[in-house]
Amino acid sequence: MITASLFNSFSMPAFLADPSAGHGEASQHLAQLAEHAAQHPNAGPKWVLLIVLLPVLGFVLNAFYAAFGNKSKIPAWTTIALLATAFIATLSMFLSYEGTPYTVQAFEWFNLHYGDKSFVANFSFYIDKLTILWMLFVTGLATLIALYASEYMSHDIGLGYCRFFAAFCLFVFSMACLVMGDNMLMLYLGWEGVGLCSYLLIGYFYKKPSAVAAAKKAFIVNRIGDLGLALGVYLTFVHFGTVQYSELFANETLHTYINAAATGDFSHIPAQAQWIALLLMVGAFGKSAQFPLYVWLPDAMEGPTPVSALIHAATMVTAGVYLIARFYPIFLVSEHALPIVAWIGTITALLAATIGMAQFDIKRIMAYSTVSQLGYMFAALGLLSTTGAAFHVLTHAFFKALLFLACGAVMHGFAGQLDLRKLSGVAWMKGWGIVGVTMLVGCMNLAGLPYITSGFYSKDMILAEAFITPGYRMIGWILVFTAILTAYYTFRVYFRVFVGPQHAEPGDEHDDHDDHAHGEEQNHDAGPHGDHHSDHFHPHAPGWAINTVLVILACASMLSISLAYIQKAEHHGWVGSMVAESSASYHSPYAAEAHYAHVEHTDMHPVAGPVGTAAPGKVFGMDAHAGMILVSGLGAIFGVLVAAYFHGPKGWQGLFIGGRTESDKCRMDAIARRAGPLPRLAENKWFVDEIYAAILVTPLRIISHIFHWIDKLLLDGLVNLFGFLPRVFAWVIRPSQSGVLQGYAVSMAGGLAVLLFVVLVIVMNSGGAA
Amino acid sequence: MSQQTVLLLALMIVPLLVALRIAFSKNPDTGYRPALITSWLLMIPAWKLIADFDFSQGATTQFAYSISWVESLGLNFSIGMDSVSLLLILLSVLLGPIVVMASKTAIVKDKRMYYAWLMVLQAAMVGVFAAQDLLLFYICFEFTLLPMFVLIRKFGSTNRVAASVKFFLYTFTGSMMTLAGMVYIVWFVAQPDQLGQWTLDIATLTQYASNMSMGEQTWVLLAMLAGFAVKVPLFPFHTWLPLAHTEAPTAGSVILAGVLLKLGTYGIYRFAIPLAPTAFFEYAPEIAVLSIIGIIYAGLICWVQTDIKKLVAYSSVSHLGFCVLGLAALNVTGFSGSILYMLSHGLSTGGLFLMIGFMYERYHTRDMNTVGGLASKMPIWATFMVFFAMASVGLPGLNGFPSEVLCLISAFQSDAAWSAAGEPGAWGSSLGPWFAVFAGTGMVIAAMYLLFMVGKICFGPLREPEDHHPHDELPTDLSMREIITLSPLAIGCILFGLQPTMLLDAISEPVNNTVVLVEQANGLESAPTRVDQMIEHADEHHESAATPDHHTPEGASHE
Amino acid sequence: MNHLVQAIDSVQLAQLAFPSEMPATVLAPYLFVSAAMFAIGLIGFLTRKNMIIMFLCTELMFQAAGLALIAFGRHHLQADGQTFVIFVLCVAAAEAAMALALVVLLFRHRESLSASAWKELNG
Amino acid sequence: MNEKLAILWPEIFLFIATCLVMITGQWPSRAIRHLTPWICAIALTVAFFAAMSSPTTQGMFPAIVPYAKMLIAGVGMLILLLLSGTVDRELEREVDNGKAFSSIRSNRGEFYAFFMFSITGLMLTASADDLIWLFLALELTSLPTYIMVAISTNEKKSLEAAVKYFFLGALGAATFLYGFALIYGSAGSTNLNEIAQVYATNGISSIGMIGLLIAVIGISFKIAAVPMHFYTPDVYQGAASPVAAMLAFVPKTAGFLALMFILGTAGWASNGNHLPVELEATLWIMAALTMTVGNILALLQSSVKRILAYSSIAHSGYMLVGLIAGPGEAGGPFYQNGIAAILFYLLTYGVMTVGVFAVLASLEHRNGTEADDINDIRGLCKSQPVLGWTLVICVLSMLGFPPLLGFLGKVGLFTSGIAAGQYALIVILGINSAIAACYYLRLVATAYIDDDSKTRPTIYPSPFFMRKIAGVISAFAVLFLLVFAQPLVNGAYKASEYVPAIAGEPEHEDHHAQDEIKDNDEHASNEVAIITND
Repeated sequence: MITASLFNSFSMPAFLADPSAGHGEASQHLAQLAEHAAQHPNAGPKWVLLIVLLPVLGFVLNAFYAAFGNKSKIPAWTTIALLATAFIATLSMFLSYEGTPYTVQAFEWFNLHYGDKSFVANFSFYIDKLTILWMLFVTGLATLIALYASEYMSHDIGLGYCRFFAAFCLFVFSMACLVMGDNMLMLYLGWEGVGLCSYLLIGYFYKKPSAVAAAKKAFIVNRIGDLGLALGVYLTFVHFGTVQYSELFANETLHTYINAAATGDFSHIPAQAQWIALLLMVGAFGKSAQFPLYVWLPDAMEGPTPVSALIHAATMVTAGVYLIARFYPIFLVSEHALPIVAWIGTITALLAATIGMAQFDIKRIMAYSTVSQLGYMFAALGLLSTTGAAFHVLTHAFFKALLFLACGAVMHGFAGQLDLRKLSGVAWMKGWGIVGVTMLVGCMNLAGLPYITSGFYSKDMILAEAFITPGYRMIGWILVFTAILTAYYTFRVYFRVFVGPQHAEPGDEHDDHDDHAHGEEQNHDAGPHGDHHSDHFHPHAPGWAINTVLVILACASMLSISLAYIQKAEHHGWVGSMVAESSASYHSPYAAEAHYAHVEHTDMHPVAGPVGTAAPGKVFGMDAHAGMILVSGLGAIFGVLVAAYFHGPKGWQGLFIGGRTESDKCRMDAIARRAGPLPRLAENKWFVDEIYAAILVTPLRIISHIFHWIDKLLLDGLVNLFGFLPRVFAWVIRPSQSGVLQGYAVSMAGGLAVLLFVVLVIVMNSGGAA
Repeated sequence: MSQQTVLLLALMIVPLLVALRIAFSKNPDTGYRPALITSWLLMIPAWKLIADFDFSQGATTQFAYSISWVESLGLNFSIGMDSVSLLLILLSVLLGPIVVMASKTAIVKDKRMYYAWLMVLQAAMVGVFAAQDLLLFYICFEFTLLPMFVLIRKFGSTNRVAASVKFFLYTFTGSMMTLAGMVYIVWFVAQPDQLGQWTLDIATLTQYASNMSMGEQTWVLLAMLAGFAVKVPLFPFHTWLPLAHTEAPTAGSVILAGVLLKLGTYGIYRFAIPLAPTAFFEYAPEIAVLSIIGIIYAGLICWVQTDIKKLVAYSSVSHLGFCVLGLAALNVTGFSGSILYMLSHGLSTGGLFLMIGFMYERYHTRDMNTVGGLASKMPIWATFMVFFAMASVGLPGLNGFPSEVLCLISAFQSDAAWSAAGEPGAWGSSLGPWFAVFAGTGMVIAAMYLLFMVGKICFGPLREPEDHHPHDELPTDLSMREIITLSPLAIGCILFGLQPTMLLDAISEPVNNTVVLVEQANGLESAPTRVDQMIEHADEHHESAATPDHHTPEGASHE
Repeated sequence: MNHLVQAIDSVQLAQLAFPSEMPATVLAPYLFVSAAMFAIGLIGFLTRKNMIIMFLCTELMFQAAGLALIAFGRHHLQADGQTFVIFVLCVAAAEAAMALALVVLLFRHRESLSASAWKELNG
Repeated sequence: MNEKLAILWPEIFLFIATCLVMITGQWPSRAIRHLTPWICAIALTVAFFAAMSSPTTQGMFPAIVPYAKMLIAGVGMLILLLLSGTVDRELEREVDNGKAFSSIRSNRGEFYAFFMFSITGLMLTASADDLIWLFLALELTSLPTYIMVAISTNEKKSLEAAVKYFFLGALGAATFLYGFALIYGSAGSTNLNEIAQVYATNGISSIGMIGLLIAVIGISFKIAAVPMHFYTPDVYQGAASPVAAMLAFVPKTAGFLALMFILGTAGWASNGNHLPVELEATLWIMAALTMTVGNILALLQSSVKRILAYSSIAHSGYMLVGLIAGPGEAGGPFYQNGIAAILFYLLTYGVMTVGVFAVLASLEHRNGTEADDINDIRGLCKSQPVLGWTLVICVLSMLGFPPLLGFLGKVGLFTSGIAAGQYALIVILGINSAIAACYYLRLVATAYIDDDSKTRPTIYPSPFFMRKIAGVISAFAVLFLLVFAQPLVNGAYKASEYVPAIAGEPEHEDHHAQDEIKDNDEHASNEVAIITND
């Protein structure tokens, strides 16, 4: 009942009553494409398998390096070379793609036939444009970040280095399986595989209990999501009889449902079909760190920064977005799934932003910003804008990787220092210019400064969608507010760490060098800051590899602005074109209309559903998109200004309006002190972890202990009791063996008397019956 | 007797002979080398058997050999294998050299006794799976108790006496009931209105057993489950297992987890289901509920263990719950998954026990509060540990996943209502999605306790017992011998994870047959399969047996 | 046994001795006496501690059976009962010999005829 | 007459040997004296082969004689091996030291003679077809054993054992004799076949039923069934191990044969393929209690002989299941034939119990007292591998551990019990097997595995090699008969052939008109009234 009423408040508006304008056609087109792939299995070129194979090769080679005690940077170069090749292969896959999806099979995996039914899930890959889009930035970023890591991880050369790159390659492999898999089990394989790599890499510094705990948490929280995903897969199989994409998307039943959903009629779609999306959603929430399963991601920053950049910012965490985009047809036929996705995304975005505002660990701030941005993407998915989501995924991948890598450079250079109160003016330090500039680019993108940043375009697409989709205006306002917060906390970092008076305190890796979890093969003399001592600390400026990667990513972030304009007319940008020919092609009709105003908004059909009183597409009485430029652009600038005022350093020819003269004295402190418990709560992440611990972990642990005792005392006790009973009986009757002759005689006579009496009773009874 | 039959016999007899040879040797400390050589050499006939096995006829008993033993009891020494037996025999044979190698330095006293019994155990395990005669199966089934009893009692750790006795008595008590149930079936089939002949041939019994009334089947099922459920072990009959595992020597634990527990599930698959199909169908939900309780309950108990071996032992209880769940689903997915689980659990949990054994040899403690953070000192060990833990968690790509996913799907899809509604993936037995949901929490719990274990024992700062000093013979990290011991398991884990379809194909025919049998016995609509013919044949046979001409029991021709 | 006697035709032999059948009314008292003897013997065995008396009680029980046998033989007009009794007497005599020997042996060890003096073996 | 003799040849040979033995045992010449056991052995061998060619009889169990007598002779041979050196040990030592032989002090002659008498009695039991015969055979079986117990050792405990055994035995004998009297009274014949005939024709009268019950109860003393079991542990413990082995086999076999014959008169067909309900209920309760009491009391013991005594009680309980199941339908197969199961089980039980007692008999303390405490066998497999393994194998067989001989025996009981529909009893049997496993395992583990105790008393092999041989033969039999079990099972099966009495004409020679009695006396008791079989 509770769930039912909850869902009623989250029910999805039918997106359009006119099938001709919407999904009927798309559905038909998709069905044809999928049908084609289904009828021509394994038709794709085999070299596509290279994309999957090369990372595996990298993994194996790195494992060998580890086994043979390699102590050079060869693992890194191997990895970079292989991943670059994989990227090139992906690129050629992109270029050679002819518009129809195809599958490539590596080998049979699950092949279970019984009667006319079958459960088939092969180790094969489904290539369509969504796949290509994802693989492009996955392999591309992976190559770049591997390059970055070759330098970043150099203090661990030896076993740890090999271990890092082995896991790195394994991650790329898993991600490739996740994105390219042609069935849900392959997706699941990749899904869990990236989870494993995430676990291994978060726990890279395995001597640190916090890292181990964080790794564990990440894996377990993800597993909760995975359970949802798994159940979703099972339900898909049960309901549609297949888990292969090509068959699934060509499934007639599914298209009947889609057509029904297009008219707003969900009553004829069976509950099973609707539940699939709800279950898959749980998986997506876990992997993409959405409320309430987001708690693992901030902790995941215990891993080395390249890992945070690649896995926990750019690629793995977008798997949830990919999942929903990939199964968009299934989400569409679920009445409540997409609204829930939208609202959860929105809530997550806001919640994470509020926490991010109050953190002092810059990597953690970035982590919360990742959660928040993922919230945007989910909101976009919920708002029927897969293009917006995918575009934001792409831009976010670039700028968030950039931000993380810049933060990582700082961390690397300042012996693990991440506290923004203890760093200041880093950009002005010798050798840190590139980091400062690229960080600025990243921050601008994240803040979404209007027109000059790609982050602005992608975020704008989402915000506009929120305002023009009937019933979702509230989401729009929340997201706008969040955008302001985002700008604030982003530039809070920038203003405190990168500009202002130069000051730096080394992190704890400097003081307790041995505690830093290196592999045991670690040659301490070779350590880049092994000769430092706490009395004189010199930051260790990034080398060429880090700088190169930062510059490339900064450029990529800026260049991806252009993606918004390529193919804008047909598909709302290049990303739209990539999404259009995939299962995620169910973009919102409103987006198209709001964007290009092909149709008079007043002519829009009234929307069926519980909401929709507001005229769609109007913000402040103007076109939604134009309005959004105004609102979000101004909001971003406002946020930056606020950050500058509260956190910015003093002066520098009037560029900064802040009053900070020392590393940790800023105007915000005074306000925070007077603001009551709120900043404390936000700093402590609203105590969500503690609440979880109190309501979930602790009770579970108590239950486990109770079970343990039940097992020990009750169950085993019963077994022991039954084992002991014969002895008890024996102990009871043993006195009869008194050794006295007469006693025996009496016992015999008495026993016989009793025996005969019992027999007599039995005979009387049976005789009576007879 | 074909060449392959000789090889199959060799798999049973050679270890016995070697055991005798070891037992009669003068020096009490011999045994390792002959046992090692034998167990490796046994791989040759084993692989030859695979090579010669006709997998397209997987349900047919191949390489069969039968010789009358006690004719009056109908007891034949009748062996042979279908593909399910073949795979389980292979697992047993594969574990042979592994456990021998794992024992080289662990066993320092009375090696003669140890390796002799290990070889006997090897023979008995092959016998269980090869038996085509009900009583022969039972004999081998029981006979495995004795070697294991000796291994635990003699070579176990501190609480070994209690552990060995509990292990023996608990399983023995259960299996006495199993014997009663089995004898009842045989007696039933020997009735003149059934076959009219006393036979212990499993295949023949299977054809008639479903004629038993519901009440009879229920009792028979209960009797058989009394033995098999204890062996599996199914909640709440599992309490012997943690104790036995904890106290057993490493090799004992490996074999216990790897093969002996599978005797229970194999028994359910091979006997309880085909011989009481209606009752099993009726009580499948109850059995499934027990297995799910086991999954969750044992999993949570694992989570609060400090004794690492106990943790893995409880994890076996939890894992085997999936296996039974798959069986209770009574469909192709479930049976396939369950058989896969039998095979794969042996590899991953066996691997975990080996890891623990190797650690125990170096530190002489299993307490995770005393020893931990070993990754920095023993990286290879830790790598394997994480690997096997992940295999055990059910990470896709490794062995745990295919079996687990199939078991869960099978429970999920066995919803009668859905089946009636024509859901394409549904199967009309009496579990349902909720079973999979609750069992699925086992996945999460498995991650919880295994990562808890890995986090404590492998990761974190290095903790060692205070009185720890390096082992005389063993290097700090794994020795080459130990790595070689582990590698087959690790390779097996990956192979099973990536190529389950190889196994699924191999077992598809027997599994299909069993499903059809269950369907027919319960009047379910059965998908047409290639085994229909066989069943028709069975029906004919049955009809002819029902005619008066066949009423004369052949056993009555005495004098 | 019967076969040996058959040669003489036991029924004829018995009929020579007992020309008329013994009616059940006559048989019953014999049986009552026999049952009483048996019961007395049993109760004596259970209650008396002196081993010789205990043995005599078993003798009493033997003779109770003997009495019943004779009565039945007479009742059935057969010699079988009497034959049986003769053998019973022999056995009883043998037992008596053994019993006395045993009792004497025991008395030497314990200087007592009480059966309860011997209870070292127990449990 | 000749026919009778043909059956009795084994007994006759044994009897002749018995007479010889009585003389040679007292012979002053050492060589001739030492010939005594050999004479027994030859007689047993001859009896074995004579039994092999015994013809079938006309009785209820026409084919039982050859199997039963071969069984008795075979196991008797094992026991004979085991008996070596039981008596006259000190005397012989003195003679060796140059003292003159005193036939007064020698027990050898009577000891072996008693043994032979007992075996003869046992064989006579197997060929019994008459109540008188049965009674005499049973007495002949048991009377010598009383003396054998008494003289088996020089310790007081043997006397105590003997007196308990004798007095309670006499009580038992009196009981079944009274039962026999009533049976005779109800049927008017002492011939078992005729009794069966009468019962089949006229039904079993109350007095007959009481007689049967009393007889069964009395005979159950021989098999040590609850509640007639009390003497068993004390007697086994008090007697020397070889004699205890004999007590475990000989009276039990006699008892079961007698029970088969007695119950055979009532027939297993009266109550719809069951015994008459009174008998069945009695036996059922007895079986359940016997197994349970035997097994659970064995758990508490620390004396191996007492453990074996209680296990002997429990095994009687198992075999009672076969007795309840009965021979099944005429000509029915082995699996439903409880009698065949018993006959086979007697063989397996005889072999394995002799094996275990042989191990005990082969061990002694420094002062010559026998090994008895469980600590005496600690680590036996290491110190005395042959004896240790004999013990382990025989004990495992007694446990019913597959695939040893005891297991096959138990399977027979299982199948017959289930075929007879005695499911509850089979479950009890199963549970009891598990309880029994507890103490058997303790024996196995003590001898084989747990040798690390510091409290191990010093124990030495006894100088009598034959005892060891008896043990080894038993162990080998347990192992090898398992492979070649079929001939034995088949033998037991053939021997178990049961010809139920066919109901004749209701008239019977010793029949009285019912009305006559009724008219005569109002005081006529019910017992008497029902003699005449309504």
